[in-house]
Amino acid sequence: MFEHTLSLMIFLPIAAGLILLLTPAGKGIARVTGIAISMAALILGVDVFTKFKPVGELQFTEFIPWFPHVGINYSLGVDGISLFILLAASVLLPLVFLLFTTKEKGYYANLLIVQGAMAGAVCAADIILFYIFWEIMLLPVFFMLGLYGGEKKIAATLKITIYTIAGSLLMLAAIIYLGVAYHSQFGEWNFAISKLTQLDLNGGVATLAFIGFMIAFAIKIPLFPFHTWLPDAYTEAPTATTFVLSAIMAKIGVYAVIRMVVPVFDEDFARFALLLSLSGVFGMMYCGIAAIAQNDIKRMFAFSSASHMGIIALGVFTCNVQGLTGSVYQIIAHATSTGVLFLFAGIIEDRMQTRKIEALGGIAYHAPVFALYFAIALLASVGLPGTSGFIGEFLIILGAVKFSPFIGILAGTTLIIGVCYMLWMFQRVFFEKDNELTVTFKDLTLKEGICFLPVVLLIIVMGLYPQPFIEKIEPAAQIQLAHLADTQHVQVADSVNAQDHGHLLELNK
Amino acid sequence: MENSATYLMYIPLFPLLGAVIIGLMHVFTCKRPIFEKFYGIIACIGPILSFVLALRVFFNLKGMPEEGRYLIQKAFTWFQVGDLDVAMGFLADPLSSLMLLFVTFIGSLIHIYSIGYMGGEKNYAKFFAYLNLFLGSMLVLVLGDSPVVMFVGWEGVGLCSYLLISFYTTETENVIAGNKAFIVNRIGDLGFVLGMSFLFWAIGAHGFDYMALKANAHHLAPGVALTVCLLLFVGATGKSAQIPLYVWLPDAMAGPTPVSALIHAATMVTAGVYMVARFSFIYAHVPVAGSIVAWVGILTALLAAIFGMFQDDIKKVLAYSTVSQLGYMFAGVGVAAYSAGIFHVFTHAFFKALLFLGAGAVIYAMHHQQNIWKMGGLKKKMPITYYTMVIGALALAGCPFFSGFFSKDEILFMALANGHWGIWLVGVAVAGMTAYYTFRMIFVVFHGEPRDQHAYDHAHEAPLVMTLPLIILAVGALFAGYLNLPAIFGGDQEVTHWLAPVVVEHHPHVSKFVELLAMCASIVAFIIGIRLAWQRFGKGAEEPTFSGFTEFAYHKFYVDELYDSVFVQPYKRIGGAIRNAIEPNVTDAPIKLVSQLYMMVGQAFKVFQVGFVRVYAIYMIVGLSVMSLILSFSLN
Amino acid sequence: MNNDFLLLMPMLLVGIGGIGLMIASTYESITHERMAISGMGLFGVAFLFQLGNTVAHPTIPYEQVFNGMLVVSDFTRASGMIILGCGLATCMSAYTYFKQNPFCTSEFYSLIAFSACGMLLLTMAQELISVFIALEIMSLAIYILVGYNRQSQTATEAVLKYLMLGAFAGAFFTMGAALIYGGAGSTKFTEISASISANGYAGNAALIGGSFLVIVAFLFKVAAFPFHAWVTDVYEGASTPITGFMATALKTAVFAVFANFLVLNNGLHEGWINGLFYISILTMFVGNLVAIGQESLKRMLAASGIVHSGYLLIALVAINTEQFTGGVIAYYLAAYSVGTLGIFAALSYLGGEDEKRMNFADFKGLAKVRPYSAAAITIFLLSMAGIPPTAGFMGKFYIITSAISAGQIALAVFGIISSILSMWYYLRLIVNMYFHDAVDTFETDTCHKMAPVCTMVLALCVFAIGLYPIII
Amino acid sequence: MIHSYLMVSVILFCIGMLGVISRRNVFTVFMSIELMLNAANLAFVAFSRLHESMDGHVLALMVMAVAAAEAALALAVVILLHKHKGKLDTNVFSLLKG
Repeated sequence: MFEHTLSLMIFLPIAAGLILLLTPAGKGIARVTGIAISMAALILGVDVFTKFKPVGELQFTEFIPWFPHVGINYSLGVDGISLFILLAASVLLPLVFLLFTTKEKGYYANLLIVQGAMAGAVCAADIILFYIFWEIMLLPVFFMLGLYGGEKKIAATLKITIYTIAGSLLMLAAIIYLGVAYHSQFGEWNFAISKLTQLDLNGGVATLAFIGFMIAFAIKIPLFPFHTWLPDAYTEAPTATTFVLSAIMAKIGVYAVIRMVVPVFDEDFARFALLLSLSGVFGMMYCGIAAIAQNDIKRMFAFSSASHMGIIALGVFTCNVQGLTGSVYQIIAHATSTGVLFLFAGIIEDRMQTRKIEALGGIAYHAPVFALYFAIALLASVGLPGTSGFIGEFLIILGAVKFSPFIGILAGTTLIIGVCYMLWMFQRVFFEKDNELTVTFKDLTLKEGICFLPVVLLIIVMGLYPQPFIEKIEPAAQIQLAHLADTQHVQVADSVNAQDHGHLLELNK
Repeated sequence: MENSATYLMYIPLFPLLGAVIIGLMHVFTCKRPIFEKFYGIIACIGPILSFVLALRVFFNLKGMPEEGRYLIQKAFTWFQVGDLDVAMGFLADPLSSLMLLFVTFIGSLIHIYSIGYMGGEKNYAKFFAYLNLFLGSMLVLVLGDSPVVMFVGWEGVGLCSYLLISFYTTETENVIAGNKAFIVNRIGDLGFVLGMSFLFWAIGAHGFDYMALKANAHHLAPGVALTVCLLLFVGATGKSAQIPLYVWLPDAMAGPTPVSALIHAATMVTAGVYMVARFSFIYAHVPVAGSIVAWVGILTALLAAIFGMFQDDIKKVLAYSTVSQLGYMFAGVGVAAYSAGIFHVFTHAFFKALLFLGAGAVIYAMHHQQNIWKMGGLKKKMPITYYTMVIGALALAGCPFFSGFFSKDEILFMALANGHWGIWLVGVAVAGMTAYYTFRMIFVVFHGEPRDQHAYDHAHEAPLVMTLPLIILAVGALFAGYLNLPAIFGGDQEVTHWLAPVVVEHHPHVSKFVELLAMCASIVAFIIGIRLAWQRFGKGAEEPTFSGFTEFAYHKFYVDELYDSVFVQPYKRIGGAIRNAIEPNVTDAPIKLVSQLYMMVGQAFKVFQVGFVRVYAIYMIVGLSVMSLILSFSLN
Repeated sequence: MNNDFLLLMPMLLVGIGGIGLMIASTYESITHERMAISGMGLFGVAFLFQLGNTVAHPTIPYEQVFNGMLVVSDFTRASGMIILGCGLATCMSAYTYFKQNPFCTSEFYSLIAFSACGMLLLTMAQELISVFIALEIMSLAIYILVGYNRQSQTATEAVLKYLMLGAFAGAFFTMGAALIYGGAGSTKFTEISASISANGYAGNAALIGGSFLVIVAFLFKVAAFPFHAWVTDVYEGASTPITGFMATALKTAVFAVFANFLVLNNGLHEGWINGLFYISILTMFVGNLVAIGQESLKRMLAASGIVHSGYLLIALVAINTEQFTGGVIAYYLAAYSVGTLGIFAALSYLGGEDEKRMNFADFKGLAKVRPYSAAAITIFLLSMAGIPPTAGFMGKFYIITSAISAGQIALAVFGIISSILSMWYYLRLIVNMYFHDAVDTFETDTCHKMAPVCTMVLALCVFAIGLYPIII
Repeated sequence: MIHSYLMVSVILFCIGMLGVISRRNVFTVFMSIELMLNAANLAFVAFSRLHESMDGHVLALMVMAVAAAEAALALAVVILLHKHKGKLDTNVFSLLKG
């Protein structure tokens, strides 16, 4: 459209949200504004997507010197990886405004702010700018969770907030360390991600910084031992927040790993990849198994989401292009499947006033359209071929097998684990006998049906014809892995030399 | 190039379109069904069109020279990442064309039959939508030109089987049976996916479709090849109900009978065999894998036959006989007699579909009574069903000159010829058992006196729309065998020759005498089996009581219970443990502990703020003196 | 010489203005509202003057005035501006505060002016005795202000504590000054520096002891561990605007002189790096621990002030004596002052009659009743917690950057950990304001918008300082 | 020579410190602080003698002046305290704590 598309995508929603908060506008106005702004963002996003050239470099870049004396600049840009999270955000957010009609002003305003912040986080090409948006992202979630959450909301709010802030402060220290290291190696201050990738990091402090980053992102994703904030937050949060958290924000954690950690800390990453992937796989299995025992539908989806995030993260840790592309692809697939499932759960909650799986049953007979949509999203989330879920999962498993057959086999179990709890839930919610509560279930209204239609179609289209997406992702993935490839190459070369040496020795004997 | 055919994609497309259309119509009209009658007809269009196209494919191929005998259509690039390049491509070669023919043929017949059988059901439309969807996926499976595309169909049919098994969703056990089928199949699919992955990293870099793979197969290291074969076979056991994953198929009988006939007898369950034949170019490299497949197959055949002898649900009997026959097929492909295996798939499709549809007619007549011990003497009431089913039964039991005879015999003979004595022996024994339990069923249901007079009185012959397919299939069951008439009967095995360019197999030369001997053995087994059945049940018999081994067998060796207690319950218990114990006490505990500690320390620290100014002065002095001490030490 | 006066003009303005106010306050007719207005005017003018000085005047890094008694540098100018700004804000909030707490007499504002004058002198002082005098000018005025509410027992107790301990620390300072004079033969920083460079630092016991005592006095004034105990009590006892003034302007002035003293010679700084290292860590953690348990907002803010002193001590450890600009310290002081003053300004009108609302619990549901005030307080808290895009974040960023570039990785990590610890008691107030239902109507004397306006302006400043690239 | 002066001043200083922390009467406390200041003055004078410069004397005078001002303020506070509680024991004044 013009050269400031990204800035517009970032600051239009934020400004709108702030204005709504500052002015005594009614909830009606707020909602209309929300719809308008998010639609505008959607248009911009689609515009970016169509104009995006399938090459690896950053595009739509913007650069304004900001704190030049410490090398902090306002610089934006999208590549194949950030593009899709941006797209997911701009495609999915309008749904929320269209679907939830009766919320308060703050609800819509916060949603707008978080949308802008997320766009900023994925577009930022300067690590400090990224950090700033990363933190701003949290605030609306904090307020929405605390203001509109369930009965145990305050505990959940404090948990997620302190957890996340603790992580990100560690990340801040790591970021500053990177800046200082760059200053000492190249004699100038610079926080541009592309510059930082040139750093040659080794030694204990670098590893510490790496751990700082990984903890921050592991909390956001969340990776296995750091997932404990997730079930409470996802369950207590209002539907839209859960949706935003699971569909997009968690993905930004993965994105950050791909974007900051993989190229910058190539050596440490290669060193820790096995450990990390194990935690990813274990988290996948653990949360998947935990999901089957949940009787709160939202909590079950929370665990399933955590389980999927484990597999997505694994794709990154496999350090090969199939895995990485797979997880980027799975990011959108998961956003459209599980994210939408959370919305459906919200709809069930709104209509039935309960989230208990036992209380439900036989909804399919009274709401065929709803059941159909739900089933499609569900099948996508269990990775059935023909839906978007399959492509990503297949690529990730493929990459995992390359990375280590053992991990690959463990990762494969996601096929089974996922289907177990999903079918078990589907049976108890949609099939079996209906009860006096569920007979009153109203099917999706025409409006709702139309709202969800694009997403559902997207699920199927992305399953049947993924190439247009993948051809945009892959070059970026290649670039991110370039450094890593070098280091691994070096290592491989060393091992090869060692082997040759061994052969020589044998020959000498 | 002359090998490209742009119409291949339409073969699966027609049924899929039908599914979409009917599905949408259903969604919008299910509240007040209007098109009730038309759904069935619409549903039949797709399969029939596909059948026509299948014929066209067949004749196209026939017109081609022996070696270059294949048609390819690359619809579009599906996804391409690094070396992995997967096209949404379809491949028709002799193997797939054969499958195409009978899948579409039987599929169409069963669609027609269902119009009658499902009449007056609610969700009539849904049923046909699923059925069409299934047929489409099956055709994708058959036509897929690369493992990945095949996998799409592979899982698609799994989904449809889930949907159709749990078709009567109000009954919890049906849904559970469906879940069981889906999950067990998923376990198999895991094998498939991993097999694909290993295969790709081994030789997939230069194209991942069957042509390229076949070309590069010789690069495979033996170890990798074995891994791949076994993993793929795990997939096959899932889909085709072999040990240890056969448990879902008997439960799958919860679905409507046409479903059992189409999916769980004729087509889907044979996908595993088809897949092994597809990958014959790898299996040929690793005989070990082949013999493992063969042994698993034949043992499954044995086990299922034993179970089949004690069932009292007519569909369960047929289900176990299906498992058993599938075992034969795997024995066939295992001993590298791929054409024989596929040929058995082909014949089995006819007679097993026939038997199921017959059983369906009986159940229909008996108002959904499935227990054979509630039936009896139906011969007079429903002659067409009776005679057609007898034909089917003879074919299944391997009566000479029925289709089953030739195909099964071919397998056993090849086993013998390739030196697998054990497999041959077991196979012969199983042939006997097959004859026994098949005719046990026939006799109990149709001969003797009616055991439930009331039901008997209301029983009546099925309508034409149901009997017609029976008759057609009966003809098939009679004569399908002659397509592959062995030399010894003066035929020259057309099917074998037809498949020759696709599957990698060699025909050892064995003397006619041995061949005759083998044949006689199986004939003898057949006679013994049928004789025993006649003795026990011919004149009508009472429901037997089981004890000892028979009881053990009647309860299917308690395998289901075993699986339940070894896998399912622990799984659920772990989940519960995580929810109730681990989440609150282990993973969440550190957080809680830290926060409590934080608060405690904070409260404790208030003690120091005593509020007496002198104490504050003392703090200052103490701090001062400590600091000066440190200072003085640091100085010297 | 004119030049010198020009440079000192803000201080002179405030000082003379203070005297003028004192005289004016003798007239019955002049109400304390008028005094407040004129006080604001005074600080405003001085602030603008200082600003003009900074912008227009060619920045000479280290300019001696009055042959080395005083020095004007960018750092002193920046600190001066902060102090004057604090004075202005304090007058504004006091104006509204005294509408609800009627114990004001007109001298109040002149005392603020006097203390500000002392502070300005303190920032520029480069000679021990002028430091002492400036310190005392400042302190005496502050003592009176702390105990201004003669009726209140707590105020009296606060002034007792502060005066007694302050005088105690003052005694240390004089003794230290005496020893340094003995050790170096002069009290001018330049000459002390010269003698250290000549004779070395480590060997000179008198110098070491003297600087030790002086630093102890400074540490007392900034409430660093183990000299922190008084701060919570005094802040609680003092009336809200004064607490804000103490927490910000006083700390700014003392840190300015502290920095000036430390950088007077590299050897001195070297000698104290280790000690300050441990003191800063202890200060941060002790401050957090004190803050956690507090129920009263003032006490909590006092404790968090201790924590921030800890961060500033990090900066002091990390300063580079060769090219010292003090930018990091000045920036952090500015960010911290804006945040803290903002909260105190808000408290001084939300507090109600004789400060009845001072505990966390009293502010439940504030957002429902007074959304804008709640939003402003939230912004200040976030800034103090160091959440972007506020000023506090950039301040923290600069401090940690300076620490890491000085090779003090451990300090940086401890700083991060302590700010994680501090998250809770900042969030606690936000949670109280937003996520609970209102129990109080928060009725206040609404016809005097001075403090609210001040709060909003400061809230804007938080973002302005945070986002506008100030060259430091 | 100088050392003995310093000794005296340090001893005075320490006495002052001990007085501050050991006595509870506000008067005595302030007197002890005065003692400390005077110790400092003594040191100043002694040092100025040592350095043969008059600075020390000037400084001592300054300190005295300031000390006087402080003392004045202290007296005011003492009166205030006495008005409130009627006695001058520092331990009485401990409302603010925790």
